[in-house]
Amino acid sequence: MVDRILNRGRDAEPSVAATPEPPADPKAANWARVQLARNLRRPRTLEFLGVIADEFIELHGDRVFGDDEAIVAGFAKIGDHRVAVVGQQKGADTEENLRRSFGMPHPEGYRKAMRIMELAERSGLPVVTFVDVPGAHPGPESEERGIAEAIARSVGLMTRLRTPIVTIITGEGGSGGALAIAVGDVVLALENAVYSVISPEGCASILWRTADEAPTAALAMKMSVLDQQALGVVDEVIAEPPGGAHTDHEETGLRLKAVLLRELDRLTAIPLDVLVEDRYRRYRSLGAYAELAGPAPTQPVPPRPGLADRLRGLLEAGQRAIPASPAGRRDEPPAREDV
Amino acid sequence: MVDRILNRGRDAEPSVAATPEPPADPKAANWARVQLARNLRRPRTLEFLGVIADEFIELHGDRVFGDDEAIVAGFAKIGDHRVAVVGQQKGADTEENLRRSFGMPHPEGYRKAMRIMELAERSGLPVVTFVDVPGAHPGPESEERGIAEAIARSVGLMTRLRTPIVTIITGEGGSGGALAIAVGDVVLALENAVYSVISPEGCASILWRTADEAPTAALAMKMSVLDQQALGVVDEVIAEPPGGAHTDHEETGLRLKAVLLRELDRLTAIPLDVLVEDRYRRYRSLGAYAELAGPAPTQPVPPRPGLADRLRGLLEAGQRAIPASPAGRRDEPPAREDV
Amino acid sequence: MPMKFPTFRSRQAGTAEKMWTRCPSCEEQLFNKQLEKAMYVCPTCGHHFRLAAPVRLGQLIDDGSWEEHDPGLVSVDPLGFVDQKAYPDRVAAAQVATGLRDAAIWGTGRIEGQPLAIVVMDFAFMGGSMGAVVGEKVARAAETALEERLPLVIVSASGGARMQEGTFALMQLAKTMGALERLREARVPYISIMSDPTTGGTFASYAAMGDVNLAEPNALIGFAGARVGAGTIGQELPPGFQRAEFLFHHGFVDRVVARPDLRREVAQLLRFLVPSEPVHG
Amino acid sequence: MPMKFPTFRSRQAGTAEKMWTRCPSCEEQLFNKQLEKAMYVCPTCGHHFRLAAPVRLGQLIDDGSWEEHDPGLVSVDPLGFVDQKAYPDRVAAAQVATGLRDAAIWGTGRIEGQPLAIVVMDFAFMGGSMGAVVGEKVARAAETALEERLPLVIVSASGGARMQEGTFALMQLAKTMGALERLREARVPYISIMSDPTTGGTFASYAAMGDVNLAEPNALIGFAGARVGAGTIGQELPPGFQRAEFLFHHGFVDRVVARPDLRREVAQLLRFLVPSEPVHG
Ligand SMILES: [Zn+2]
Ligand SMILES: [Zn+2]
Repeated sequence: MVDRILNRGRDAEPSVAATPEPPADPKAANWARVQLARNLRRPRTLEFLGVIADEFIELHGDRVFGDDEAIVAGFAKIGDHRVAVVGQQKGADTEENLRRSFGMPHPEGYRKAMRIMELAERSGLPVVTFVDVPGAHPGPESEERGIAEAIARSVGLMTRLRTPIVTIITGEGGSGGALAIAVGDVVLALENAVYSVISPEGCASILWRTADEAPTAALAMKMSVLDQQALGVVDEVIAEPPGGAHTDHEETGLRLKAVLLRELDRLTAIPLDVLVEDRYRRYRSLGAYAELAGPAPTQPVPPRPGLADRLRGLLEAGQRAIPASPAGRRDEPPAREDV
Repeated sequence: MVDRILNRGRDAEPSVAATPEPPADPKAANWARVQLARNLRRPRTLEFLGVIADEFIELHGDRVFGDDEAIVAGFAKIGDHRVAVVGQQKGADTEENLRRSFGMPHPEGYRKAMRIMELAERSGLPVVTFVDVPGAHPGPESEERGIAEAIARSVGLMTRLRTPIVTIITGEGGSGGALAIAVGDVVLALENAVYSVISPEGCASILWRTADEAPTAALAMKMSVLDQQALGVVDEVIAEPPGGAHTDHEETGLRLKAVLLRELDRLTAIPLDVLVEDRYRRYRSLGAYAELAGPAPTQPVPPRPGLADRLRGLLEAGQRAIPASPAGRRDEPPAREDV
Repeated sequence: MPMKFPTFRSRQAGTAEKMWTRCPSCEEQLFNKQLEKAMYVCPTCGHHFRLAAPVRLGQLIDDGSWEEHDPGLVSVDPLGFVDQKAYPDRVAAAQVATGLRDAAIWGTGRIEGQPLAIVVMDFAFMGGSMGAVVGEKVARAAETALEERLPLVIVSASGGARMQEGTFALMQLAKTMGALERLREARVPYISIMSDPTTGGTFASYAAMGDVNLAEPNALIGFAGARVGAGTIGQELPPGFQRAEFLFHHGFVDRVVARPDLRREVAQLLRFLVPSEPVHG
Repeated sequence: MPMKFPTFRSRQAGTAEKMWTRCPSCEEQLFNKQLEKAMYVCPTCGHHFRLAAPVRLGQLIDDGSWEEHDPGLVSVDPLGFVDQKAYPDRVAAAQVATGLRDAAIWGTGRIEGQPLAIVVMDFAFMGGSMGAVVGEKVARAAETALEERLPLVIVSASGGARMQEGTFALMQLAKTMGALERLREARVPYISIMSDPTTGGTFASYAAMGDVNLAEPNALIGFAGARVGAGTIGQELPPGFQRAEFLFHHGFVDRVVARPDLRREVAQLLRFLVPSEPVHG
């Protein structure tokens, strides 16, 4: 298995095509990062393991429906640490990409991840997750088999898992499909990775009414991990080799490994009760709001119907009860993110 | 819902066709019971609830794949007891029978049952199960979606569930498909119910090479619940009205209700630690074996291959390594039960 | 950076004379008074209209039992987000239009005498989108429910996470699920009620995870936008895709409940879910 | 009612001159010595022959580390079961043919130096059927593993529950699962290895429930008999139905492991599954 990984690593050695220098204009520079994050030759979980792991044994199956190859999971020995690994995997070629649904997990992938994380908890193994998920698979079967339930359950499990969790955003961190394997005690990121609540194309098509404004949306969402670090969503950014991670898997992996081992040393020394409470606090405190004094502006709650003569309130409410047309309803801006 | 149940109850009022007196010959008498247990007008979970429950609210879905209508689950108020109910349901007509797969649960049914039992544990509700399962659904999708895993998991859950469990074998208790909802602190049974490790037809076709010997197999397996009570697998048998349960749902339900309430009163007074330990012991002690003194007859374990010159042992083992032909392999008597 | 406090105008201003509403499903013209008496369910075709949060509360809880908590929570603009409109302007407009400070309100009340903590979302406020305020209210509701061992009910009506707050909005999935997991471990029951629509990150967090999941008939419930689902994958969508009955069929909704039955069913479920005496662990 | 102690004849009696075995898959005639060196995997087509329990142990555990437990457990005849043959006669014949007292043996040993409790089933003993003795041995192995915090490995080779013991055989599902659930709660790891065949009640209890499930290539693994699956339902069976690779594809097997790799992989898994220091709960 390790051999295979190493081969994969070699398959994806630096390409002759050098990456362009990031332009000066902030929007263009930011968009250039998005392109680097999406580079097809960027290392994924198995490529990283090929560089940083001395041992890896993959485990398969969700014990319910199937085995989703968009998510790889198993046990690895990294330095002196035995850990459980969960990460996304794209293909090195089209055939493999189809097998791995282009790295977009189905519910089975998240259910496999949960099974391995629970096993890690029982075995006292820290969990390391590699996140490069453009989004959960958006197909009908994905919805039929409960993609939202799987994401919610996995996020919930990770908030309470009684073992250290190190999450590394290595490429695209897209929406709930990424967060489902990205709730950690510490969130690391590679320099050119991105993290956002919705794809810039999706955001642009909803808020700007055209996907062409994706670079504008990407900048507005501050999706570069350097911006995310400033916001506290990402804890540490790991510098990539010049030209980007895809140009040197080995060097990228070694830089990542150094930070990962340091964090594993640190986290495994923390008592579990403290660790899990700190993790809860970390996510409990993310997000910004203000708190005003004074009475609630909320209108009085009308009594339940059947009790008579409160026409005024009823009329007011009546106005509010008019839904958008079914057509418009699907994407009333600014209502929703997509995968 | 309760209304609907009551209607179902009425649908199945005594039929004009009186049931034949059970013959004297033990094999025929035993077989007559099997026929009564399989009577199409026999009450199922919803019919029983219509008679014994003051309230019932059904819950649906396994949160993974679907909702299996061969299993009904929900909350019921029976006497002064609020309980969770899990039970099998057949149809009152062909359309409903198809919808409910003729009472043969798929994995989704057992996963729904587990979800409701875990919810009952969290809410401090006792669990009551109604068992009339000829077997788990034997179709390919059932295997594809893990019928064996679902049965094993459900059996395991019931052995440790921290709330009282009363199981009632009301009709056919067939194999693992029945046991998956039949692990209880107390196992009650209706007089004409049957309980077996395999259907008599399946047993006969394997051991007697013809399904025609089903009545012989039924007697040999001691599948009547009176025999099962003697073996300690069933704790108490509830007398049915003359002619069988199908002739009088109301009377059958009332007799069942009296015993059920008595057991709920008794079990809810037992501390949970004691209850769960007693349940473990109950199943830990089922089964008969002898223990001989003296050395193991087992031949010495041969060393791992690669170490040379132990031809004799190798030859011996070699003889043993010859498999049956793939054809014969499927049912080498007396190897296996079927669903 | 707290926002300037908006001045609230009555919702009826300039609309007082409008007495009729057209059903988007059967096109029937309905007298608002009659519609309200019918709990905003079309008497002709059964279409369930979307509800203002106060109206939803009025339909669910006992008269006079409502006490709102944390009414002062308001959104800020952490990213300085501007699309065709500045985020603060969108918020202010929504506040004026709805009389709410954000897309959810939470408080304590009673249903058929049983105390509970309840969160109600309002789709009219920026599509019921979940930002830090909605996440904070859900988390505080869950934490209060745990402390006081009150059952929790959340009525969802939301298009998902609020894009204008970027990953902060996404992080609300972890914030709310963390609080709900603690509630579950403490064996305090939680009922999720999904109304039209419940999609995206809202469905992929607390809405999907009730001990019991209820949904209103024909409510749109899904994760990915149908355009995405069909578009990017180019598959045909199954009939009734992402509707309440579809979710029920696939095992993710316990019961599809018509609005007139909702209060009674929630009350009945609470009588089973709330342990009479503390469960001896 | 203990049975009369059978006299054991050597397995090779009357077969000593037989030096060749025909591969049922590729029909190749294989020299037994060569076959054994190849761990009873056909060098030509990779067919995995069924193994005698002692041979399986010899392939898996460290030389000289095996210590059998509870060798004295033997089946009795609780139902007085007689089909075309009396149950006690079938047992006695199986004992003579296999040199085992029943379809499973259990004990303690080491794999690459790591101590473990291990149960090995033998299909040659009445189709590896699970009666009270097999259930008792699995339960004692699990209880010992819990007390001594030894990882548990079970190698299944079984057609399912033993019909001749009726519901007592069925109850072994609950007996074994009860013990395994306690093992799981105590965080002692359990690896299930499924060899050809693992079906019926054996698959529907401990075999399906490993923390890690391994299976040998092309092993028959399923619950219902294929005849039943096809026959009673009248559906066509998917390709590879109920084979190890089919179970892997459907998410119920972690790895399909060729026999020569099995010992190494189990040892590797144990190094991850066995907590180095006790997990602070
Ligand atoms: Zn209408
Ligand atoms: Zn061969």
